[in-house]
Amino acid sequence: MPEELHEVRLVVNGDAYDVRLPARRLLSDALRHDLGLTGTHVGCEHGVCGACTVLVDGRPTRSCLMFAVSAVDCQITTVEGLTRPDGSLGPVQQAFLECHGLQCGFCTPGFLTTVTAGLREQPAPTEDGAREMVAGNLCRCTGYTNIVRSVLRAAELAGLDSARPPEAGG
Amino acid sequence: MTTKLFGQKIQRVEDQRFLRGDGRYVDDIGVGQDVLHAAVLRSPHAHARIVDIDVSGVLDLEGVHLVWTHDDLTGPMADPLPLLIPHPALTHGRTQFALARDEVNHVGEAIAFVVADDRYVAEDAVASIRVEYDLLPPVVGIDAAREASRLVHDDVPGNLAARLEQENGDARAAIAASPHTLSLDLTVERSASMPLEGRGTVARWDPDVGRMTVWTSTQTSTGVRAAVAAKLGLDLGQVDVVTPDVGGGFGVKINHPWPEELLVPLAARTVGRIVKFTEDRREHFISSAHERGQVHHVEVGYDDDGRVLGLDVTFWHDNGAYIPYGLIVPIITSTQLLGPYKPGAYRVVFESLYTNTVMVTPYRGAGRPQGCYVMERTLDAIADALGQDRTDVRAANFIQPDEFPFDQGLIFQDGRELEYDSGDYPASLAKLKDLIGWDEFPRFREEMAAEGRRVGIGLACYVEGTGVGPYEGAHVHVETSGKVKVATGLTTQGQGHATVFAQIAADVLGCRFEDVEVVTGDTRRMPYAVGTFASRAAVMSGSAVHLAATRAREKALRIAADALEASPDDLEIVEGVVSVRGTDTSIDLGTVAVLSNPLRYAFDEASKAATQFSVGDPGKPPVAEDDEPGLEGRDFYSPERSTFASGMHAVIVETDPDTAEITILKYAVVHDCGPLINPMIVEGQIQGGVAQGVAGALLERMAYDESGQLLNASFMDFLMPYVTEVPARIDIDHLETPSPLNPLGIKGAGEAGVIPSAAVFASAISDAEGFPITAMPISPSDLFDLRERRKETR
Amino acid sequence: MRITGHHAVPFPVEKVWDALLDPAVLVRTIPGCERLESTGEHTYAMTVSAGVAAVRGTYDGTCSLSDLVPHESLVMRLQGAGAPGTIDATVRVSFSQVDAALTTVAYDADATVGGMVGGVGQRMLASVSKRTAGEFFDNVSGAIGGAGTAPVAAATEAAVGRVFTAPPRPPSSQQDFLRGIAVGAGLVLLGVLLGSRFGRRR
Amino acid sequence: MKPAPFKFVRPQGLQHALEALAADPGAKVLAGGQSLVPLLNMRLAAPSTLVDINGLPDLDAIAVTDEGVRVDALARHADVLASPDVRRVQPLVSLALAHVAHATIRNRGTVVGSLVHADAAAELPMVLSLLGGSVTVMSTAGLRRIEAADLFAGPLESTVRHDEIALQAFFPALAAGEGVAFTEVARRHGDYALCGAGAVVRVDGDAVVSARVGYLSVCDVPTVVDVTEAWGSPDAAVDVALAQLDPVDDIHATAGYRAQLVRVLTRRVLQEAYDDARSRRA
Repeated sequence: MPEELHEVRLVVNGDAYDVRLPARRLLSDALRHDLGLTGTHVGCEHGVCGACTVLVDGRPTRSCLMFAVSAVDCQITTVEGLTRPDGSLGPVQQAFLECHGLQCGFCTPGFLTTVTAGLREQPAPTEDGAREMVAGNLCRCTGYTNIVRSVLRAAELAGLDSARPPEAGG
Repeated sequence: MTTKLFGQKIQRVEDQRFLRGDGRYVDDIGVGQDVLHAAVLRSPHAHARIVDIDVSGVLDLEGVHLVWTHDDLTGPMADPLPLLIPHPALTHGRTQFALARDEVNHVGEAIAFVVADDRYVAEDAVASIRVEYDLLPPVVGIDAAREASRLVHDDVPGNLAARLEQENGDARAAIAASPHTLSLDLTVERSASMPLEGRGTVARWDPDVGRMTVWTSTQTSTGVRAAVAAKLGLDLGQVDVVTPDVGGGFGVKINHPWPEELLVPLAARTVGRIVKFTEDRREHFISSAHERGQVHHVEVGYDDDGRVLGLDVTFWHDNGAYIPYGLIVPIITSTQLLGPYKPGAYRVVFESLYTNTVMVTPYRGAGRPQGCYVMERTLDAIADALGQDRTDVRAANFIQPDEFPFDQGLIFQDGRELEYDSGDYPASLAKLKDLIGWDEFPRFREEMAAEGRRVGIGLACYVEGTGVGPYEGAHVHVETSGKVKVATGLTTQGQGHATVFAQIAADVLGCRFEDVEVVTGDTRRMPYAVGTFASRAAVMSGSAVHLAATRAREKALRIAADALEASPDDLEIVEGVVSVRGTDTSIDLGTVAVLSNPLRYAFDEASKAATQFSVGDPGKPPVAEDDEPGLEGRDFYSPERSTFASGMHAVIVETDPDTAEITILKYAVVHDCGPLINPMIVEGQIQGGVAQGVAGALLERMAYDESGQLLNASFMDFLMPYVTEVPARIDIDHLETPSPLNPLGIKGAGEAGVIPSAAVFASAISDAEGFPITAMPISPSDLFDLRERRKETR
Repeated sequence: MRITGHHAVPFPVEKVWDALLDPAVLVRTIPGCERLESTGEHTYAMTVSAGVAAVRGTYDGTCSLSDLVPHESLVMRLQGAGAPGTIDATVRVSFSQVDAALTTVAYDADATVGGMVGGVGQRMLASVSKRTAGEFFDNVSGAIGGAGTAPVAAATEAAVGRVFTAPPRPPSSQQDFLRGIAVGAGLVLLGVLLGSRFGRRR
Repeated sequence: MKPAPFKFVRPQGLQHALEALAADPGAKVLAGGQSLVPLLNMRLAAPSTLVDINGLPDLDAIAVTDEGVRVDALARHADVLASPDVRRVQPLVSLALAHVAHATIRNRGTVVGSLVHADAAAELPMVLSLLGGSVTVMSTAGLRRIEAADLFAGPLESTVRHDEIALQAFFPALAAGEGVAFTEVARRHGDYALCGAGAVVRVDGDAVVSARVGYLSVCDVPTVVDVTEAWGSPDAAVDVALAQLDPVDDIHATAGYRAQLVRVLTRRVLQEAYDDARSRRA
């Protein structure tokens, strides 16, 4: 018997996608394979590594621990949605570039989304605050030193942003 | 040479796509296309005979396209996988089948292969397969393997894959004649590379041109290509292997071919669709590879100054159920154990043993962490016995700066003599003592003790053979647009090759850094290559890029000199423009590229611009006998032997008297990998390596039970560190002792950070606790139990 | 893993022995056992549904009793496989009569829990096994004592092919939440042997 | 690691959800899913129906009164943790929540879901037990309240029936004279603890009227030990506790080490809770 498909509207980075999916399709798989947004990565599928972290209604959420059918009515932001409208890097992305906050890049999207939301809550974190912000994401390459630096730098850049006219903000 | 970019902290060019979510990792290949997905049935048992596999009904499931067991494989696909690196000592090499034939030898071994519409359905199909097993007693752990009352492979007596002995001088006689002797038993448990991205392979067969394209998350695309061709009965020329972005390797992805790297292309050809396999995390734990598990016994003789007169090491290496990657890891332990020291005589024997566990391939450090740990624990024990400062005992045993090249009298992993090219170990030690505050530590310890706190300091030194051969090549192509395309065959897993190789190429060619694009690991662009391992990429491909770019530069200068009617010696290339030094007579590199090809359709501005120049000798053919069209350079770098980087780490730890928790207070690194191409990237490698080392020393282990079940096959229980578990700060200082072996003087840096970790933490925790630590990794629970046992035995 | 332990059953050894050899009793006492089919002398195929809360599975397996020394000892061999994992165990069971109304059953099992649950369910395994064992022995006591079931006079004849099914149970919280977690069935299959701790890593 | 297929119900209202649960004994409620979905992905669990209550209205309240903290089914850990009212009325809830996994998990995971998941290594079941709170559940047959003492039956085993939805949890307020403390030791920040302890100490003047300690990760179920009688001698308090606890070996810690953590953490939380009680009095 073919598996029942559900009509699902996913709103990702402001765009609406209408797809037909089985109930068991994880949000992470739906984003990657059904919507083609492959920036979100899957590292463990049991909620520990954080590579698949996306923003659901602005809050960092493990997309491997959520079904796509449960994500209707939500505003989802993935790493693809973090660049500025003009296509340039957003403040968090720019900070990771400047501080060498990534190596293989696989865990990076989860850090970028997490930090983006984190800086909204805590715009000027201390170094400890920066560590706490990324404490739920695994990185195997960097040893985290430069990720913490990136968070602090991102706070600076975002601060500069907020001093600009609103449309310049990422 | 120009050193404008070399040595600069250049931001990475690859980051633009990674940061935007535009990276292309293997699981991203084919998205949006008509892709089928594979899943694998894996053994739940560590050791069993397969009595029957019932796949009836699997193909009836909606969305299932294919199910294979070993019975379905024919020809070379039905044979065992290759033994990649044979060695005369490897008398009993055994490798697995792509799908298990009669017997499974570890939990996770592949038994059946399913292809379906998506991974969900493929897993449903796998779950519907019934296998009847006849259980066999498993061999788990080095003790059981040595005891050999049970055998992993019936035809391998004693579970012994290999025994290898090397000796320089008469170590046993030297020990017998020594004024002092000690013996130690030292163990290291298993861990694993554990990249955030697991293995994965995608294949597409194009029947129109009879060509297979394979994308795979590997550290060696050329190796996979040769394997796919051989196993599928294709000509090498019919197979392209493309390494997309790779989400970390750390050694595990150097092994090849994995069963899926063959089954996926075969399935793609069979069903005529793109087929993808993406390993999940549990699979990565039980069906990829581990490393580190070794037990060592040391006999050492030394004099009153702590100088080692004779060192005799025997160790047992747990190679798991199969040994496709040969003896690389134990050979490295046995040779690199010596570190920066020169014992009077040295003998080493190892046995490589089969167990019913996941096989072993190199994991960052590749046997060096164990060797460093053995040597450094031994020197700590000598210092302790003599009541001397641990740094003094090191200093007494160092090879001195004027002794290079220094021949250790052994054969290294590459089959060449273990001859160190350069280094300055006393200078490194002086820097390290400064950086960590070695001489101030006793006072700090007293202050802490006054607060009821317990601290310890430790250090460890290592030498790392990097840049092993046999070769790497590079191809540099200046396009008529002036853009420079660099291709090298080894692969990239986050090391920033696209940046550092561009730095090298831009420096040599005098072009703009932004105009250089680097491609790695694509057999269509560079079919001859070895792979990324053994901290060899910068040395091997870096040197090859330097050589190839130099060829392109020479040709550019020759053509430009002709065009500008000047002598090549008077020319310089700056920002992609060749000019006669001190004049405004110039020509763009892109224009030179146009001139290099006698066929010059004016498709672009550079071609039009080129019409003003005239090059070539009208008396000769348009392409001279010793020339080629195009502005390209291709060259290979093949060194006589490895180059030896070195370094020293020190750590100050605090151990909680109540909970036995271990806290890192300070971590210091002195590192010497010769001149740094990009210090930002080198420091990133060190920071990442240290974190992985801390993990290996304090957190990560493979917890097998006696029945061969891996009890912690998830990120919940295999404790990869978060930011909260690694040092907040690592103090790093560099020495830059150049290598005489390559044109850039560089040495490898990729593995360095991880090598001394077990040693340095064992040293510091021993120092804090006042008793020797001889088994690593160590958890708070382990430390507490050690304390209790010492109370009992007192 | 090695699992050892013992449990007191408040009945004379003959009754306990007979009960443990009686498939009609076993099917009722092994927690979650839905079906027990006799496939030969003292060999059975069984279906067990087990789990804790959401962690549930149905397991198919076999159970055989051998080396029977009446009222003294026997060896039980168990195998089972289900979606969450596999179980294989050899259990040495010995009986000793403490007094006319009390028998101690001791067990020494060598068990392997494989598959997914073996690798990720460690945190839950130990405690669940204890519960399941306790439940089994309570069930045995209950069965022998005839609480809610027909009294057990002598071992029910177990002709090959004869199928024993458990009496229907009301869909109560008990059925939902009891018994071995994931391994569940496996551990349940182990029945008698559970109740002690899993050994620590080698 | 992909889940097995299941029927998905996104109920129109609470009644619809309860009916869907009642209709299928293999049905399971999906709230935050932070414990359930990993089990589904690994196919350790394969419910035939998932009833996703996330879309139900008016189930996410956090109501704080002088009596205590009432947390509804869809209130996320993060929201409860962020509530200053919760911290004021029952600080132990906030103290413990800070140790629940990582922030991202707390964004989606629910307090009520964590309670009925009944993991003995989790923080909240112990806190509910220590405070003597309760959970209110509903089925098509109506509402019932389950006291904490009756809620935890075994590892991952609560007494909530399959056809019931846990609608809210209630944590009693800190009483006059009481102080609280919470601490745990985990291998990694955010992991399940090797051992955790919480304490509620009530003082009258400088005298201790009652002292209770709750433990997680030491037994099958969260365990609360009254150490009032042993107050004044930390060793005696530890002995009382260990007599009621049953630490076990696992791959991360030996039983002996867990017992040591019980000793250390018992002393710590009792002292801290005592200090807290006195500081509140002041």
